[in-house]
Amino acid sequence: MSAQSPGSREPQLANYDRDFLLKLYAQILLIRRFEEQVKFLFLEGTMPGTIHQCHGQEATAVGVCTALNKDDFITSTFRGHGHALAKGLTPREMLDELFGAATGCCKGKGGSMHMGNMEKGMIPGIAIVAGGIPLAAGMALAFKMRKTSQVVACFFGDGAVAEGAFHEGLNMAAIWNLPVLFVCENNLYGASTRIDKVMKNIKISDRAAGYGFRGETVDGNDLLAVYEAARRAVGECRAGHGPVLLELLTYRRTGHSRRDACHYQSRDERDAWFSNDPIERFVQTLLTRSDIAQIDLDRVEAQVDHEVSDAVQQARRAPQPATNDLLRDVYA
Amino acid sequence: MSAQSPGSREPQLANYDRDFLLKLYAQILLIRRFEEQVKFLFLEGTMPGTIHQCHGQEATAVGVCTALNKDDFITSTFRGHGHALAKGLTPREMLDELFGAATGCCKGKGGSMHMGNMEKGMIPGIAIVAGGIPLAAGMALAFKMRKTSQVVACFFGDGAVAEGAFHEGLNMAAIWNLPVLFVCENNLYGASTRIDKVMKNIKISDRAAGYGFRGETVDGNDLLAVYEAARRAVGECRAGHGPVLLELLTYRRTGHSRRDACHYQSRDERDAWFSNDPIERFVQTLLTRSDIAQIDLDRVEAQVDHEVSDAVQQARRAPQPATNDLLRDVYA
Amino acid sequence: MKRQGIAESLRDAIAEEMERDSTVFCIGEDIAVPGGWGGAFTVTLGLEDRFPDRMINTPIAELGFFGVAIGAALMGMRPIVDVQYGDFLFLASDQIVNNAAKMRYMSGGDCKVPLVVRVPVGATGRGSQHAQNMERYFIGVPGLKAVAVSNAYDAKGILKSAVRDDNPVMIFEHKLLYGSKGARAESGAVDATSDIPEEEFTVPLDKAVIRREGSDVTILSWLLMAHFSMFAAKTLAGDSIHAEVIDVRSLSPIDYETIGPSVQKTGHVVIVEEGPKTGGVSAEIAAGLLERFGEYLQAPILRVASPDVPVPFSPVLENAYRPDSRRIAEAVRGLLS
Amino acid sequence: MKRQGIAESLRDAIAEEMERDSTVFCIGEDIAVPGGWGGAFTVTLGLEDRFPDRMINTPIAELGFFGVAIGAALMGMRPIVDVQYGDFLFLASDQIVNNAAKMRYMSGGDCKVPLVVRVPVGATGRGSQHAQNMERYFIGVPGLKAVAVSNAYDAKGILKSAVRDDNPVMIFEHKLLYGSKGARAESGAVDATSDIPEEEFTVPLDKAVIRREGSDVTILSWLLMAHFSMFAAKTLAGDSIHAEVIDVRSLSPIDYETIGPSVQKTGHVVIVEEGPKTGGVSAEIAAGLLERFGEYLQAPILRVASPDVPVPFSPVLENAYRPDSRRIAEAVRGLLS
Ligand SMILES: Cc1ncc(C[n+]2csc(CCOP(=O)(O)OP(=O)(O)O)c2C)c(N)n1
Ligand SMILES: Cc1ncc(C[n+]2csc(CCOP(=O)(O)OP(=O)(O)O)c2C)c(N)n1
Ligand SMILES: [Mg+2]
Ligand SMILES: [Mg+2]
Repeated sequence: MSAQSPGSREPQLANYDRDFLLKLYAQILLIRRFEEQVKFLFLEGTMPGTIHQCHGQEATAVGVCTALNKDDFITSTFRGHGHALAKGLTPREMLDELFGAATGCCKGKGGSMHMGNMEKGMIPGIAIVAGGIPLAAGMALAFKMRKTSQVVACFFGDGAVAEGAFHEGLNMAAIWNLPVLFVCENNLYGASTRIDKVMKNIKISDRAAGYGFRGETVDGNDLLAVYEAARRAVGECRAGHGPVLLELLTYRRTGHSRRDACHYQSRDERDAWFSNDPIERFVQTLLTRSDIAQIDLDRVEAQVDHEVSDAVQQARRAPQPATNDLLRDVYA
Repeated sequence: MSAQSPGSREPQLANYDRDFLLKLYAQILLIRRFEEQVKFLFLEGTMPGTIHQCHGQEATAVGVCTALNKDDFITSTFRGHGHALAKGLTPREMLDELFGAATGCCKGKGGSMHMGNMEKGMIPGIAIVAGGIPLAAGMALAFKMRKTSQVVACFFGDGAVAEGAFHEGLNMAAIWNLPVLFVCENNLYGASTRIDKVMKNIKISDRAAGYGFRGETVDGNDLLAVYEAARRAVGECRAGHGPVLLELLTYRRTGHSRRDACHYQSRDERDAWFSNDPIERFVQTLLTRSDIAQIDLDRVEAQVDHEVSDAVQQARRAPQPATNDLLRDVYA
Repeated sequence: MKRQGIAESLRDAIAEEMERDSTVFCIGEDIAVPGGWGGAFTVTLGLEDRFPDRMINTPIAELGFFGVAIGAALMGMRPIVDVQYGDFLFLASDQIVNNAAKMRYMSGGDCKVPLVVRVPVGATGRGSQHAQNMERYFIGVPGLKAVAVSNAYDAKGILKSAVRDDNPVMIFEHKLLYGSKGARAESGAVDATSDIPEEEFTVPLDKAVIRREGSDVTILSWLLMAHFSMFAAKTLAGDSIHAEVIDVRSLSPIDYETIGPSVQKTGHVVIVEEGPKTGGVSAEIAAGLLERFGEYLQAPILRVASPDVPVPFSPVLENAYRPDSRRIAEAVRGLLS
Repeated sequence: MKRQGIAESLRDAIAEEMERDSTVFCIGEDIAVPGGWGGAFTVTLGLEDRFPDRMINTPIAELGFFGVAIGAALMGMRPIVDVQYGDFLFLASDQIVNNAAKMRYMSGGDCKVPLVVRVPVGATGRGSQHAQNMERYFIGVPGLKAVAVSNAYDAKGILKSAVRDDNPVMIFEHKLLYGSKGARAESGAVDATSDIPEEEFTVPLDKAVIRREGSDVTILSWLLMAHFSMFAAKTLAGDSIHAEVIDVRSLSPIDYETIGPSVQKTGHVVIVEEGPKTGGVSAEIAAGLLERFGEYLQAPILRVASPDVPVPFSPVLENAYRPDSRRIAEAVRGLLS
């Protein structure tokens, strides 16, 4: 684990452990490769359903989830593959789910938008924009009432900020000082609609002050910056000084869902963000370390590729649910 | 009408026309007397239903509505008697409504919480806390799309600020620059719950900045201060610079509804506010004018008393709806 | 034994469950204010003294605090949510239907949502936004259970069962049946008090109950209408018409095991519901009975309900809106003639 | 004449109504973004070019923008609201039920709310929060009208009638019937194209339509199930079973004038509905038919619907969830045997 001196806001690369950094690399890369495979499978027509992918946003998921303990929880959205992988779900249980298999993390009943695994600290993804925000406050309330030291990290997009659920959830977390880290992945778009069309003040972290707690905007494509901001925020939450709102500036490198060509985004904007890729940036950072060489990264990459392609092979053959599974799992 | 010099924020009493001031006095007193009568009739058991009254908050209704034109609109709440009277509904049509009479402003179908009169610029009261806020934005959108110069004044309480509808409605009014004056009557309580239990930052006017428009806190028991703030805000809205959020600090001198003894309010707090009565204060102000004497006020009072008791007499005999009116007015 | 009204017996039930299980807590508006009212109908009065950390008094934010309750339930707590007036459920229905009801299924059984929602319903002189009978909107939501309580005994026993159930349970209560006293008393209220045993008891969530036996016609109803149906049955007895009155109680699932034999016996069914006739719970019961016991029916099933209009304010109109014992008795006579 | 799918014919209908009446406008998420999709299902594609001031692209705030639409309607505008996916209506249902539906009544007829709400429904491989059939929640709300469109002709004619109606009208559309092309095409889509006349036409909001005549059994359905019922009827014809297939179309009010004579003729009724069986629209139709035409029924009315579970993701399960022509045909055979 890192030994970052508290108070400092600039990632001090030298303070990090080599293995820790390579693990981060493996995670961020795993998400990218997973998403690439999923996109391929989807376009190929072998994978059913619809998908909302997170190419380009990998650093937010990994940075935040790395700051959490295993028994901490996250809530996620329709765009949850990255969050799930970062919180420890396996490519295998997720791909099985995407193929609608009985062996998926939700037995094929959830699909892309509802993946979760309670054991691993992730409730099923909530596909209703902002719908997970009050849930996160409630989860944190449970932790507080039971006096555990767990925290919740609640992922949502910039589009969610306009929803009443955002307002109500943040306010309740604030008045009860709940241990919840609100993570807004601001990728500038809610579906096809740009952020400046739906709010006048687009600095989302400023909203926290209205509710009476701390907000912070972070470069969401800088993995270590995200990690450090999340670690500070998680610390505050655990110490009873929550909630915290983190706004992570990022961009999606792919369509909103399915086959979306993103014609609503300008060329210039896309170009600028494409040259600001979180993985490329992290690679550059890593390579400045004397104890990390390209070959180390290649080794990680090979492992990741293997893990993903293995999962794909398994998923293609994974058993489909039986028809009478339809009637199971409605009630506890 | 007044000839207040713009820019000045202190009411300059001398600039007001005598008749205008006496008219304001008649209005503010009418609301008080009306509410007293209604409370009496309710406790007496002759009046059905439940009531939410506005004793002590008369200056907000009169101050705001006086700044509006007849064809401007207001939205109101479960606590709407004062707003309705200030917007020009007659005690008669309102008392008839409270008695469930066919001659009431809603033919007896609305009752205390839903009074309105489209002719007079008031949609039916919305008893769902904050439910009128998005409606007000929509009404203002209609005015903007049709290029009329009308504005909407939207009344709601401090309790409404926690609702999602507040957040969503204010944001949309902001991004589309709609001509709507959001009027928060901050009486420190939402039902029995004090404001500091439900929000950390209790300066409600500050919320406007988060949405990107102007907010202002005003002494809601100072009738002329309310009127002048409302006049400025209405002017901004008409000029296309809306919306505006006005927070009016006030207090209810009566229970939340029906027979509420307000045991959740401290003696000190009540005493302090009781000695800060909007009507007494306005009387003191008026009497500093050389052209207004107690006898003028007495004359107004006599007229008001007469108007109210007349309406009560009529309402007691007003015709009840016929049973088959039940099936009318569902569809246009 | 003590005689209690619904508000009191619910209060005792909540307190006993909170005593028994530290994961049980209450959440809602105005439920825990010193000097306050114990919610809109006194149900939680004074509980904030006994359980200062487990009475969560919320802002006015229904979508939010239902979400909070569901989130807490996912983490192993057992929230009891108070919505003040049923009509406000529309604000929270996304959280109830899209999350509480679906999460277990969509997780493939990985999580559970032990949630209790208390919903006061009924037309009571407050106008159309504080009056709706909300049952109809929730019986067709798989993943939820729905019950309606019409007396203090059931209220206590059902609340306890609901708290102990691992699924979201909606409990419908009627404002005219609480028996709340003092400032919160309702005009037009009906006596729904019961003798409450000292010893612990529960009432199952999925059982109807025969309130009066009879052989000529089966009257099915719940909440206030269960009382009006009993009044009607008494009147009818004067005409030698023997009505069997069943308090349906469990609205989802419907207890056809109890209702079926009655229908087989009488061959005549009247379902009484407060709320517009179209699209109500009665429709489901009628369709469900027809499918299961159609061959025993000697006449079409009759629904006695409110007309298809919003709830009017004027007492004259409200009384015409709400079915009463006279209308019920007339319907039975019409059916049997 | 031109051949169009539902998405196209709705688009034309909207454009024509906006052309005709300057108070008509559209509001919703992602409906008017240059380079965007024209809403989730292409219905409003390109309209922002033609009507730049009347295509209101909103933040993601359903409660709010429904309230905005209702407020505008109160002031004389005629909004057409797009909700992307029907499931999101739960967020807006307070504004729809407590305000849009009740305001005219509670004002004693003083105001009106000419609102059109377009609601895409149906299970389409997206999992349980983008799948519900929402019709059931709105047929029992007095003050609303509810219609379901199953082909492009009806879609166009009904949308026009709805825009011209002075009341709130909910139009239910099925995702598998739009015929959207390209990136927005749906797998499993069914052909719902129609020949659309050049000249102006409307379709009434309160009329069912007989799609196929027959004498043995009446099959009632709407949306996707109207198509599957036709397929089933064709299969049944091979066994010399002559099914009359009625597209119910008007879900509130139900058109008993059209449906009644068919029931009188065949004496056998099967109602087909996508969505959980309990508490659906079918229950109302069954109960309503029983009350009106019970004496003509030669067998209990049968409901073919989804089981009482949330919508599963896996195609295997989703296909088992959704009634299909095979299940419909089997039910008919069972009923007649
Ligand atoms: C309540 C609700 N409204 C609309 C949608 C449709 N929808 C799905 S994703 C999305 C955009 C969300 O934008 P944002 O929150 O910024 O997340 P991002 O897609 O950028 O990750 C919309 C409108 C939804 N799922 N839920
Ligand atoms: C959505 C909703 N939730 C709860 C209520 C019950 N209720 C009626 S008034 C009220 C308090 C409102 O407080 P505030 O907005 O400050 O207005 P005030 O009563 O002070 O005028 C509550 C909780 C309601 N009518 N609507
Ligand atoms: Mg976004
Ligand atoms: Mg207040």
